[in-house]
Amino acid sequence: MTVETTTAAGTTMVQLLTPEGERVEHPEYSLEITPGELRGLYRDMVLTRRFDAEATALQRQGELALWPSLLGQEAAQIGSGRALRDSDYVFPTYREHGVAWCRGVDPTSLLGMFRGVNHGGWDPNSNNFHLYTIVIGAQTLHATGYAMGVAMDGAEAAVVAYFGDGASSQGDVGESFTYAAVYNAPVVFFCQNNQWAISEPTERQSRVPLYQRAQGYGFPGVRVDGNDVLAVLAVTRAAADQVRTGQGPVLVEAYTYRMGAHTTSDDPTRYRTSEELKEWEAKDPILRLRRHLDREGLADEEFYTRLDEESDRMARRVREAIRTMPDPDGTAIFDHVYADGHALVDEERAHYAAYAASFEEGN
Amino acid sequence: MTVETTTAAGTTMVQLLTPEGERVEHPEYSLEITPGELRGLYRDMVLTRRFDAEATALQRQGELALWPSLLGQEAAQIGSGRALRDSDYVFPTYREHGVAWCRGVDPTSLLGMFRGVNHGGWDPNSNNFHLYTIVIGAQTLHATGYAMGVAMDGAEAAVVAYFGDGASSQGDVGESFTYAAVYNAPVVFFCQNNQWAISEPTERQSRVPLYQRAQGYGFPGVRVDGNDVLAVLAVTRAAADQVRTGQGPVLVEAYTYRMGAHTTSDDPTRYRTSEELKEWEAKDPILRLRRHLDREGLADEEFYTRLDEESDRMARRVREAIRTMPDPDGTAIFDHVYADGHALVDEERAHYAAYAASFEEGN
Amino acid sequence: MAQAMALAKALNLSLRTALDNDPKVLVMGEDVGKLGGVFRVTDGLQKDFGERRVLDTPLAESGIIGTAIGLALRGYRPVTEIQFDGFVFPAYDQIVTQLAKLHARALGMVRLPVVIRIPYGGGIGAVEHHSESPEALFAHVAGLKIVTPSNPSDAYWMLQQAIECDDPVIFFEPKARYWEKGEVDPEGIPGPLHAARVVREGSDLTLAAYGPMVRTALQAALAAEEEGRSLEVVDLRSISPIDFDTLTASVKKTGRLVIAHEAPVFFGAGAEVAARITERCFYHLEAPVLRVGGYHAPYPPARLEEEYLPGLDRILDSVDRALAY
Amino acid sequence: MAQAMALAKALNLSLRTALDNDPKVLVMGEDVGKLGGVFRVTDGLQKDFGERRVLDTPLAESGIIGTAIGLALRGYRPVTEIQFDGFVFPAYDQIVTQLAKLHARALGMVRLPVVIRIPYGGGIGAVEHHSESPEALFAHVAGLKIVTPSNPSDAYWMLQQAIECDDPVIFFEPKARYWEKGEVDPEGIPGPLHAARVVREGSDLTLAAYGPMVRTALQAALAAEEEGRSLEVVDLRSISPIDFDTLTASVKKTGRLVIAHEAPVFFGAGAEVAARITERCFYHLEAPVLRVGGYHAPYPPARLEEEYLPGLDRILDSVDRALAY
Ligand SMILES: Cc1ncc(C[n+]2csc(CCOP(=O)(O)OP(=O)(O)O)c2C)c(N)n1
Ligand SMILES: Cc1ncc(C[n+]2csc(CCOP(=O)(O)OP(=O)(O)O)c2C)c(N)n1
Ligand SMILES: [Mg+2]
Ligand SMILES: [Mg+2]
Repeated sequence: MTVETTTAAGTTMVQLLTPEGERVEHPEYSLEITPGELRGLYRDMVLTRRFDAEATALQRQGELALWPSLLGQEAAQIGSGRALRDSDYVFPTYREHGVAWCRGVDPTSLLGMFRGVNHGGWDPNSNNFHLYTIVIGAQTLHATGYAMGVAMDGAEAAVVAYFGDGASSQGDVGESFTYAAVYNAPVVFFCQNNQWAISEPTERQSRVPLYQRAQGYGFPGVRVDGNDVLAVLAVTRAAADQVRTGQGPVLVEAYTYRMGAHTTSDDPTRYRTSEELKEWEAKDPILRLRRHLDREGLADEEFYTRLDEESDRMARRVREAIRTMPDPDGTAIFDHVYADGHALVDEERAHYAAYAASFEEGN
Repeated sequence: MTVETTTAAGTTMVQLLTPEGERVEHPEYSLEITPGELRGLYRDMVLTRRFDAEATALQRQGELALWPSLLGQEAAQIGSGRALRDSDYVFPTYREHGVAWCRGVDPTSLLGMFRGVNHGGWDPNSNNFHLYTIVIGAQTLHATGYAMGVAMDGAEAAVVAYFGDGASSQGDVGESFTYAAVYNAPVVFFCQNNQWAISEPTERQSRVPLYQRAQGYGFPGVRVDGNDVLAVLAVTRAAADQVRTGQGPVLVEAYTYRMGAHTTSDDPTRYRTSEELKEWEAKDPILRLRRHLDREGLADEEFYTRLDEESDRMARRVREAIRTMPDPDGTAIFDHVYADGHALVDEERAHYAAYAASFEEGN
Repeated sequence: MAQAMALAKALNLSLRTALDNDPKVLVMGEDVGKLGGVFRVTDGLQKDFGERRVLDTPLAESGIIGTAIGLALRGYRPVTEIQFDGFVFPAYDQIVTQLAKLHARALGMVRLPVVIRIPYGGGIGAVEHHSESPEALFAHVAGLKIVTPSNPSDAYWMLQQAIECDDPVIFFEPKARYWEKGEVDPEGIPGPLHAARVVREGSDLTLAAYGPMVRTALQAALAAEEEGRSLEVVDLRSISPIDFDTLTASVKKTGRLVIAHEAPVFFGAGAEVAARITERCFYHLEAPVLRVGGYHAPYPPARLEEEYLPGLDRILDSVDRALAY
Repeated sequence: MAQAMALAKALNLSLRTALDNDPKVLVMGEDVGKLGGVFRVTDGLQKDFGERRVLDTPLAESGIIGTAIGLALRGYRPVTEIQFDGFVFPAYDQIVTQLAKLHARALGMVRLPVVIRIPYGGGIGAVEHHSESPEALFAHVAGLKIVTPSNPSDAYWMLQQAIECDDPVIFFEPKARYWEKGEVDPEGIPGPLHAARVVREGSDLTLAAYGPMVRTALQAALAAEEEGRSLEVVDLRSISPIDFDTLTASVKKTGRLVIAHEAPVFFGAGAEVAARITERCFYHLEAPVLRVGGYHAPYPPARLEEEYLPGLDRILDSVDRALAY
């Protein structure tokens, strides 16, 4: 199956599940999926949302300095995350908590940077999930380079670069498109168009749908309903297959919506209407799959009850983890600045240690 | 007349004059042109080439440190340059000697920077021709900003950003496409695809024709035969009209060839074949128009003789100008670093002057 | 006429005044419109001056500066905003190779009155890239002017002057001080933009600082006073150029200099100050110029920033060391 | 085994050796393939090692460094080339916010063995942006190491060591010295990468330099000798870190220090050296540390570069001034 370039004029998007939870067919994207898998996706989304809500609450309670919520983007993240293999490699932005979940990253390790104890607290290579990148767009080049390396190794893996609608304007993203196309690198550019870059609507970034950007660089782009976890799964799977088999990069634009604030520091009432929000709440990705499960009778009450319990447990675990998360020692400032050492850092570390000690000795 | 987006698959280009000098029609681009105007274009190209050859010779003679020849790109430059109005504004790269000629910039003033007496020796505002920009791609953003200003002023002018095939890869060029599209800025992006970026063929920059890049940003792109001065004139005129009337940016890709070395420092035999060069010599833009003039009987021997004489005169004038071009005084280092002064520069200037004087006094 | 207002508010008022006074002034950046900027410095400006004067730009900093250059060439006076210190680097090329050099490249025939506002510095508990002090990375580059206010009045006036200046000015705003109040008199008469100011007189040692560190320096002087030491505090205000005359006069008087900044010490502003003041005051210095600043490490996670930033204690420690010579 | 060869050739040999020794080493940049780079430093490498190991990249420097980071994360050791000093700035963001910080961001869990080769410095009669010395703009940034050889042997060995280093290294190549010859012994044993070297002993004054200025410094020492002055010349070799121990030992002996570099003096390497050496050698210095370097102006057109660059005369002038204290 090949992801097809959508025509320049078309703004249709791939959908396999209507907002009412009805399964629909798409001429190019089919999806065989078992009830168990459907429940699995539902579980992923519910747990992810719960984790996200918990993190937001922890920020309110002062346990985190900041939290960028993924509320509303669960389908885009779980659908794409579940489309990948272990050997694939993901380069996230700072909002891919759902993708991290799919990769098997311990959710609590995502919190460190927002608590201010580190700048990224997980080993990128244990789950093939790179650290969050805050400088908008920079990671798309890392993903492309990594993918060039995959191709050099003759390995069969897809590299996925997540980025936002706002990020699409950054020069680095354009350059990554150029490099990926020229080197035929196995990278899926996965743009979550959540309609907003902080306070700026997507029209401030582009006057045409973003998936079309790929065409101009010579590779296919496709827009998928980002609130439809099945469509996202199918489209990302196809895209990943395509790049893994040496057909070069693919751009997937997941058309979704950031239902929460940009981060806990943001006040979205300044720039968007509650009508808009309501409109999108009707398209809620979790509700949609729930409607499907219910209309098809694929999950019983017990499933939902268990899931609620599991959510509660995970929330508890996260709360406990954050409250016991130790502050780093001051000397951590000097750790890992260099891998092979640096005389000045050594000198400053020693100076710092002596200075800190002078206080402890009750100077 | 509207510049039409060329279809994604098509690599055809607009042509109005065959390499054999035969006038052909194009469904979208017509051109009414008088014999006098045709001779004028011919004259422009011949004088430009002669100037360029003279500059190359002056480099060989040690009068210039470097020269980037436009040999082969005369039609792309004269055709586009002559499509513009005085009130339009041009942002060149470092190779637009032909465009400079059309703008009325004194050719000898182009030589200063290559002689090493200045970094750009003309007043950008006297001919609406900005200084050469060496950092690849940077000027496309300046052009876009300038065009945003034109739109803010409610003025009717086209801004033209020249850039190369290599430049198309730079992040700045992508950003300029985004800004121009979003602000609907009256800018014509004029890409001279001369097939090479120093030693790298265009395939190192893109796997699809460059004019298609525009589509992904939501504005039209068109490829024109860059060795056909009439087609370039018609296409650029249409593009400029379109942007002047508030229809937003247009990308024109002039498909041409750099017949000389990248600069006088370059050795193209390392990376390209003499066959390729021969192939393109057959498409020589000047020869092409000459064939047309001759086949249609639009110019007589006297015209050519006079033009030869005019060329010789201009070459002589350039030679003389360069040989009498004064070296700047050392204190010029400090001039114009700031418009409003800077204490450190003042101090260093004074120090420098005193130091220089100490030698003159026979210290 | 003087009013007490927060530093962020003084900046807002200054932008408002500039937009009012000169139709060529534009405000542009990410989220400067409806949101009023993430720090609300541009609050209400788009509402009052329209989208033509106050532009929400695409998310691309090179584009912000690159198009501002073009707008300046067209006769506008763009006041650009970079959302946080750590996000200025995508625009670095446009700033150092184009904005800084175009006036000279054109032999003075074009002017580049572009202001780049950058909230900078730490101490706000933020994530990576939101707490840096990159001024040294710009000061080395000729063609730029660099200033940083430490209080609301300077914020108001220095921004007015930066906008009026025909050269590119990088205007570093001490974000940790945005909410601190002070008197602003919009009808006052400002001093020169690039002059340092003695903000507290003293006789034993000169303590130089700028931006967010000026308050800390004043606190250090108070603390030192309790120990019987008289510190003269100089607010540099301008990083390019640096007002070495004022500093020299102070050091010739006190014989000692400590310079504090949040930026890493290595290759920081303190190095330039130390080198030049040592040359100018060689026979007056009783101790080497001591520098207090950030370490040679990436700005750390928020829970470590108190350890990283040169606070009161570290300044006093350096003061003690300098006085011990 | 030692052979005389030009500095550019020594670099070529060093790259060749690295490509031979380690299949993970890649060479990438603009025109590094068939052309062999505009200075021929990569001459023949693509022919011998293929397009998979020696990559002509698209014309986009941020892309070069950004993809090199990705390749490093995949286990490669990319040796990137930036064609000229003035063209590194489009990559500045990737260098300072990503390359420099990723190892620390990952708490040491990933390594970034990326080398950035940059021909730098002036004196070659080039047009704008081809003659700059931007080392200070990188030295201030933690996470980077910065070295610069002054002779063919160092060029060979320091590049070997830079490629072997697990940290990002910016390798500044003195382009004006590319064609100068010297002995290279590929079977020798190199000293530490970041050690300064006393290249000429002397007793009256220490003259520190690096990269292209070392030769000029040695010439100055010769000229001074004729006037009966004994100059000790130190080749810093490394800009981050700087080997202050070697320098301190020299200055404690001579009591005077002049530091010369092509980069502008303001916020340049000389400032850091002056500040730190003054602190370390306060009681030994008979004169302030004097700096000789570029002016606070854009690098001028070629016909003025002799005026701009710190040549023999200006160095000697500073030496005289230092000795006059
Ligand atoms: C280079 C850079 N500039 C500015 C910012 C500040 N910033 C953080 S998130 C953001 C908006 C991002 O929008 P988008 O790419 O759509 O992602 P989203 O937040 O919607 O997921 C901005 C401007 C940044 N992080 N990096
Ligand atoms: C940012 C930057 N990187 C590298 C260079 C060196 N360089 C000068 S011209 C050139 C090739 C440009 O190719 P293209 O854009 O096709 O223009 P052409 O020279 O063919 O007219 C390169 C790499 C530069 N000037 N600027
Ligand atoms: Mg978004
Ligand atoms: Mg080209």
